[in-house]
Amino acid sequence: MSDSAAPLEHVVEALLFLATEPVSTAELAEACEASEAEVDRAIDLLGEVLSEGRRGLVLREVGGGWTLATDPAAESAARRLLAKPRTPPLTQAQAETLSIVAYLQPVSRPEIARIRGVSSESAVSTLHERGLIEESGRSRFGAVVYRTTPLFERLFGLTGLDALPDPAQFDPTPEDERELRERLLRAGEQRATT
Amino acid sequence: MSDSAAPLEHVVEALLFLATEPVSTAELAEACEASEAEVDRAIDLLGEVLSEGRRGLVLREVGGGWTLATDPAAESAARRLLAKPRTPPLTQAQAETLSIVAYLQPVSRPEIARIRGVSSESAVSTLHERGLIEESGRSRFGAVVYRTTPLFERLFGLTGLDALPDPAQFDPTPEDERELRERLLRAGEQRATT
Amino acid sequence: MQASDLDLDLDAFSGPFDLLLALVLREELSLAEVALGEIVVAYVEHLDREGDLDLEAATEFLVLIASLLELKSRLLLPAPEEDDEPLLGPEEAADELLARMLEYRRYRAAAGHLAELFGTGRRYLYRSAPPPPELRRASLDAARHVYEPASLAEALGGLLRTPPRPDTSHIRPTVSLERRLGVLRELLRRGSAFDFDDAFGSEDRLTQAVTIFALLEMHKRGEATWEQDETFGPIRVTAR
Repeated sequence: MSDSAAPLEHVVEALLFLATEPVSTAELAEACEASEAEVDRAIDLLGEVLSEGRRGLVLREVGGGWTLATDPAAESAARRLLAKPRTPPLTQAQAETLSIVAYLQPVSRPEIARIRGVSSESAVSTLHERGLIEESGRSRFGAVVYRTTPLFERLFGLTGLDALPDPAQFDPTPEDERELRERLLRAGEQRATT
Repeated sequence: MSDSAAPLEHVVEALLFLATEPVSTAELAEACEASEAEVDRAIDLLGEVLSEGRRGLVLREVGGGWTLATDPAAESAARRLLAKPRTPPLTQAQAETLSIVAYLQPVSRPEIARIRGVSSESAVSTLHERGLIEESGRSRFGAVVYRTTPLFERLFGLTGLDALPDPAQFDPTPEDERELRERLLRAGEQRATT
Repeated sequence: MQASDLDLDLDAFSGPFDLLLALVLREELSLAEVALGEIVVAYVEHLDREGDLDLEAATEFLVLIASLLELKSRLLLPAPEEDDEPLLGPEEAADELLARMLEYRRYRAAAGHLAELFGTGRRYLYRSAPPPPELRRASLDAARHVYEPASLAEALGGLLRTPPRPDTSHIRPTVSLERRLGVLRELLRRGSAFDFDDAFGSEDRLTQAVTIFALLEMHKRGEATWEQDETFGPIRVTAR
């Protein structure tokens, strides 16, 4: 063992805390530079400390490896903490992406990128992660298409999609009769070439 | 408290395990449906169990909230397991630039360059890439201004920006300052007479 | 390489650049005796050998050499007349310099403190695994009206706007000294002499000016010489 001072079960606990997937005894042994028998003993000790009801975390054996999980008793508190909608102010990229999805839905990532003139991967994933947009199938060309969610309507105080404000007052050429989608794509292409 | 069976410190430990960002006392209290005083007590209890050297995990107060981290004793095993290289230390230029951003935020590149006396482009971009600073808008003159990120507070173990020491403590004593001034003055006079 | 490590072999001094700086600052070596041009040449030659340009180091060098030049120009030029535009007196100059040094010192010291914190802080590792999705899903009940719908219409309006084509008329082709040096050397390789007007008379003024600079540089390095018998007469450039 290389981290000489620390008992092996402490190091194992730290490793399981950091790992996103279950870790096998062999992998633990290699990382700790210890034998598998030593790791087994450490796992036993740890399992005793982290058995249900003893602490907030429990040691579990799943899928051929070891992992830490939260005690089921904490579930409702976890839901209250984590299921709260996150609503920091939207960045320019997020607001643009969201407005495209809101007004054109369903709309695909490539279309969003063409209209904005830049790849919009990170704005799309943030909006998706925050539950403002969701996947709603695939386009003719096989690309995932997006639409807004009921959470979106709630956070924007909208009674429905038909309550979205008319963009006319912000429209530089409101007299243009063409369809909104076509106009946005055209403007995006022009921006891309300048 | 709603999860009647489990002691609050167990629930708090579980919440901190699940959350990917530091969680404030107020947020914990809301999620646990407990008072902040109760959460404070639970944090005290948890902090005792999770103090350095006691287990594999430690409780830390950083970036305006509470979070769990691995004990430094497990660092090398963790890097072997996750195949993660050690984060490189900051270069002198990066550390100086970061200290200017930390104390003067929001601050623009030209301001940083003025204080350091050299252009600091590459230090700014490296700090930006490493997620320690981020853009926070534009100055009156249109220059991008920077601020530090929550990751900065976490990596530097700061409870918040107000935990930075008063920079005046690094200033020379009045005697040193007077002497420095006299030396400069003498040099200037000699130059003027040559 | 840091600019301070640059090795110098000058008439008045031989050794690393930072030692030269130290001697000048301690006034053990008079700047009047040091040919700053030679330092620049040494640095440019060093860059040539090195091949790639370290921006940080180059910047540091420029700052150092610029301050030396400023110092030297003050040494060499006569003190300004009384009623000239008011320059900073020695006292004000010292104060200003002092204020700047103190400001920089403060952040340099704070940087040391931060680097220490970082050294300790980076040994703690944090969990980055996201919580299970079923715990994360935002609940509709907890959602409140926080965003303004008009912001969406506004963002969309912005996307309908097409930018005017940028005006590029002010952009002029750049002329590099390096390239002009190349052209001159090539001309001198082909014949050992040429007439400036014949070779460059049809170029624009900027190119002509930079070419003259390049000639000056070559003259200094002993690569070429030139003569002009009368003002505005033809210029004859000869290889040496």
